[in-house]
Amino acid sequence: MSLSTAMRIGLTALLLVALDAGIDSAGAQEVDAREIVRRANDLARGLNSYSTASMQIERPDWSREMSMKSWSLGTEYYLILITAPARDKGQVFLKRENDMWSWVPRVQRAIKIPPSMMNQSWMGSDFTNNDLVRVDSLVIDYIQTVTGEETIHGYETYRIELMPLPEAPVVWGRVVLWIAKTEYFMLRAQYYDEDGELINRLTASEVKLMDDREIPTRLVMEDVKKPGHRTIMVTESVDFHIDVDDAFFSQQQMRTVR
Amino acid sequence: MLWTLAWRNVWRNRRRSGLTLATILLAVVLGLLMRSMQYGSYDAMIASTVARGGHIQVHGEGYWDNKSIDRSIRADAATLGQIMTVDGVVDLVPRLESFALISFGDRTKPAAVIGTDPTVEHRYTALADRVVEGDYLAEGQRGVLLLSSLADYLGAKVGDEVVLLGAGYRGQTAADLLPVIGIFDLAMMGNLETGLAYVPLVAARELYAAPADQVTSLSVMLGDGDTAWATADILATMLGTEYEVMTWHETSKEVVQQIQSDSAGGIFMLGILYMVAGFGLLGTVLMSTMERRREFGVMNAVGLRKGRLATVLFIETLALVIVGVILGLLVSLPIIYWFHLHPIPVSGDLVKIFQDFNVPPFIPFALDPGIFVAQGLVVLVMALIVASFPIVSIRRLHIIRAITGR
Amino acid sequence: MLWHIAWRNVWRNRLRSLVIASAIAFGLLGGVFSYALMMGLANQQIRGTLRTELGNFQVHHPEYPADRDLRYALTDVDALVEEIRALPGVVGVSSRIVGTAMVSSAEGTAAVRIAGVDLEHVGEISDLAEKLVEGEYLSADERIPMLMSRETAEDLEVRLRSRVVASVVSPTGEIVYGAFRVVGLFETINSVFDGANVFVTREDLASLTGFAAGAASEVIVRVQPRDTTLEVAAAVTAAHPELLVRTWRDLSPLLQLTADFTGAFGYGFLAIILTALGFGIVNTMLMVVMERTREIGMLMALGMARARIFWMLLYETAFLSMVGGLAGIVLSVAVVGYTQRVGLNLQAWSDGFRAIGYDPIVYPESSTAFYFQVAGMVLATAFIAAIYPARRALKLLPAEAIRADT
Amino acid sequence: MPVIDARDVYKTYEGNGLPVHAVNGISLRVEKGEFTAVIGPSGCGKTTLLNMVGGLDSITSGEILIGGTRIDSMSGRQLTDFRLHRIGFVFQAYNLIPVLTARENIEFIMELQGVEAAERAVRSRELLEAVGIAEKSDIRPGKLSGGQQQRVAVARALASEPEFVLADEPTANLDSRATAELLDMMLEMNRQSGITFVFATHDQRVIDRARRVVALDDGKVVSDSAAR
Repeated sequence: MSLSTAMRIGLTALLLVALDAGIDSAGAQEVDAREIVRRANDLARGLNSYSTASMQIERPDWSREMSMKSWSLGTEYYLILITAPARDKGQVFLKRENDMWSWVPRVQRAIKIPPSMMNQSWMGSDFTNNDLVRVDSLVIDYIQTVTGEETIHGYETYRIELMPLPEAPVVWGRVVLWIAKTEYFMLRAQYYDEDGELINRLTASEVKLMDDREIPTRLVMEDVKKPGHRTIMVTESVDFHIDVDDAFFSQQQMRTVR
Repeated sequence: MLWTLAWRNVWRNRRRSGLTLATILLAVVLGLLMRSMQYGSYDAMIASTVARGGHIQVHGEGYWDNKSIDRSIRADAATLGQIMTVDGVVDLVPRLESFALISFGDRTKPAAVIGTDPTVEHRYTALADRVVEGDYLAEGQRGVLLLSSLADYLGAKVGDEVVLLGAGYRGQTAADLLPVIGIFDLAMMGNLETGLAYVPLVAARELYAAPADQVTSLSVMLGDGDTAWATADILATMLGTEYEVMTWHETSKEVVQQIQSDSAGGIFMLGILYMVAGFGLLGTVLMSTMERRREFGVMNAVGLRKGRLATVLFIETLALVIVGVILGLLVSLPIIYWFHLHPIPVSGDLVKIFQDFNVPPFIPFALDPGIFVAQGLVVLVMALIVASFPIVSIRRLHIIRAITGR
Repeated sequence: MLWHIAWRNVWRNRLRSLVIASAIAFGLLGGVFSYALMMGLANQQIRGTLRTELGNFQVHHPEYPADRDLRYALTDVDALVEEIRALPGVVGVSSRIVGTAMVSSAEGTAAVRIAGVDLEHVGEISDLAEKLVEGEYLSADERIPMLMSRETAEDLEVRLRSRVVASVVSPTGEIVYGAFRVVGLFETINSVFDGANVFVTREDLASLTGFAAGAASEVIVRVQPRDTTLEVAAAVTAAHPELLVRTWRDLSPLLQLTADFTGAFGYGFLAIILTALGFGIVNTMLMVVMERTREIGMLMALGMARARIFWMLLYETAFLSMVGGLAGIVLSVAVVGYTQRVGLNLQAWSDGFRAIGYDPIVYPESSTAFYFQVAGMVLATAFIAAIYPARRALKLLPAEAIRADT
Repeated sequence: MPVIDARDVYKTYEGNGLPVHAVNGISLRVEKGEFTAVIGPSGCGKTTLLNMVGGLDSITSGEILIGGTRIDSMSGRQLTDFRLHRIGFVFQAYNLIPVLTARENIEFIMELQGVEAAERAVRSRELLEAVGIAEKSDIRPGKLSGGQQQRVAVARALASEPEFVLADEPTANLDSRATAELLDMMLEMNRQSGITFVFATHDQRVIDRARRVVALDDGKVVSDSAAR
């Protein structure tokens, strides 16, 4: 089924990483696992950013590259504008709380994505529409436990295991995150189903200075069960100091944003 | 002379022979009509299955299990030409289909959007006849044909422009604004959770951002449906492993099973009918054997071997049955032929049932020679069984008792 | 006396009588069994669908749409349920919240209808608890339990105890997400139903979607006997003209047609068999007449009225048919009774059967009244069939008849 | 060599649990050219004797030789062929095949023997002339009188050119005139062609004209005119 492999958390991670430059590393003394994840997530909340990125979708027999600009306000609001390739240029995605709209210049219409489409792939990538909508799930839907410390690419990380709360609306049986101890960015995330089988793997690398802070700029989301299926997201620039409020994230804005 | 004897005996008791003939004739006619109707309905089911999917479907490898537009194939003129050279292939129906959101006003519903060649599509599915409002699609036209329930949900009328939005080829955005050319009605089984829409093939490629010549399926139409398996093998070998080639038996397993189960039921009923007719025949044969016991005794006494005597009797019964079968065929043929040409239209609620089974609302009669041959053979086998009873009685014939009538 | 002679005559030629009686017996067995099989299939489908899925009738908000929008709800539904429960003939009433949901696991997503059932009363209207192939029914002891079909579970690659996420559009139009735990897997005779339905508790679905307390989408009512459905439904309509009350016939026209046509088809087949049997009887009796030409002539010569000879032959036919008919009915009762008890396994076509909602294990059924009808039909056939031979006997001239040389 | 040579023949039935000795040690020789009547009251065993001699019935003990060939140990099929080629039968009830004409009834036997069609036609005509009903040759038995039918039966019996003709009560169903004519005809054939006739009869008219009379009672020969 083409709806399979919902990588709904992937983009959460993307956003977390993209936004976590706001972290106050001095405050990271506490090693309570829940606190680490919450802190990373809180960093995303209430922060506004503008970034440019490219996304490469890789499949065994083809690959495709896209460029985009995105604006965000916490995890509740964001706007993504596709800038390349030509066919997709100008397409806008707007997320407001639990709803998502798509604006397509070709048809000059904004369409609300219905529930039945939420698990569909986003722009043909290994992310789903849901990944863009339910971004704070990692904090609120799981019990987090630090289960170890590892060094990845020279960064000291906590290995944090997330077990879903009994009634949390998440499909994963277990999530394991590797979060840098001092910088609080995520370097790896692995998603398992209820039988303990690894389904998705997200890896972050190429930590670079963006705006005023260092963040991993290259994210790779792999579909472990389908070799050769992966999506690579490369952050090209970030401005962590833009001035937007929730009014910016409107259907009107979808039509005019460039 | 034995033949003469057999022949004259048949005519000796005309009324009895006539009744025997009538019994066989009735069995053959009823059996043929029943079977013809059954086969007719199977033909209709298969025809509707084949019309929608072709005798054979060619897809990209793995498409059937995972219907993604990314598993579509290139159906350029060379490929099509190559397929057309295969013996028995008479036509190809290219389709490019995937799911997209269809939106009008503030209503949005996912639907299967099928890109097809309007002319070829109509040739097989008579889609144009299903149009209840507006017009049918024209080749190269930018427009969409909506299923009536979908149009109702959206509140879209002919002439309105609806938005189609979805994932296109290789993850590209599939988006288009197309006018509703027509609204069609199609009786379908199952839920109406998803809608259905047709667009011309070119518009579908544009919508899904698929390259020219790209299709998700090629329905191969054959001159003779019976060659589907063989032709599929040829195509599979010819096209190689990047393609999957499936016959309608594989793509519509439930149709095959429905036909099988219904046919089994029909055969069961025919069995009963023939059993009843067989008993009638047996009664006649036994009577005639008993009546002529004395005659048999004499013939045996004057030197006719029992074996040959039994042969005569056997031939007699068989001759009668063959005549009965032939008469039955002669009577049935015009009836079946008439109904084959003029299928009985069903009325009222039955129309719905027929449509639910995706067949036209007619009681069709099949004119398959196989039915006639099979029925004839079945009756003959029954006759052979019945005709062997006199052989037993001849074997047990006691000459003296037979002659003296004791 | 006439009866006596007739009865003796039946046994004059045992073999012949045995043959025709067997024909009648086995023909009836076949016809009755086919009828019972068809009725079994149809009734199982109807009963199963009513018992598992539809109930006898349902009550909805008048604007309750085909796409099951949660906005249109019945308020104060528990009072309505109790009110309907008080009506005579009602054996079960329960309310449900019904919406459309996407159910996802880590490996897949399925579009389904989600029903939140009232645990206290659901057993009255649905026997789904008996259709479980794994696990347990929903219960208050479980947190967020969900039932899905084995088929859906396989699609989603989930097992018992797995967590799935359902997304539903709430009455206010928001998408809400809820986790559920699969506590049981069911399998009914209808694969379409199986693929399209999941069940949770009414409380869980209400709290997930923010449904108002005491509100529900529908009330399902079960009535016994089935043919009082209309009356009871009419009583509800009368008391609540503002509500939409629809019987299973309205809800499933296909089922209605199955109910209406299966019996007719069964009788039709029986009629065909009886026609064939009639021919056999005519044949046999004609033989009897010819065989006894001399004897009948003698009786006439002795002064026996033609009418009495006519009746004597009719009685003889009647006896013959009664012997066969009785044997056939006894056989049918035995065979139908036995298969009704153990069931007939038609698994070979189970996919095809389940696609159209038939149970692959068939329990043929018939009624005492039906057997009486069959007996009547046999007698009628016998009398009609005896008329021609009896009339032939009457045309004999006594003098010629006596001289006749067999 | 005698045409018929029955030696100490017994025939025992199992009737109602008690053995019935239908033929109780009969020895009988019939030479070629005889015209013999076997007589006796009903149940004396004459029909049984004829049936055994004609290969229609089995024997309990003893030997039967026809033209020097033992027939008592033959299989049913061998006996049938033997009857076809060596014995002619005339029955009380004529027993012609109703669907065949007089001529066809005669030719039927020849055809079974494998005689060519041309020869069959010639011989059947001769035979019909011999029995004096050539003009009825294309009429079916049902349309012939009893005497005529029996003539056809005699012709049929002779059609196979048998060693002898066995006739079981051939005149029982005939009136005096027909009986006389039939007997004349058979005597004529006996005289002219030396055809052997053996009758089972209690018809005095036949007995009167027989050359040899064998009387049976209780399954035994009680007198034999040839023995005198």
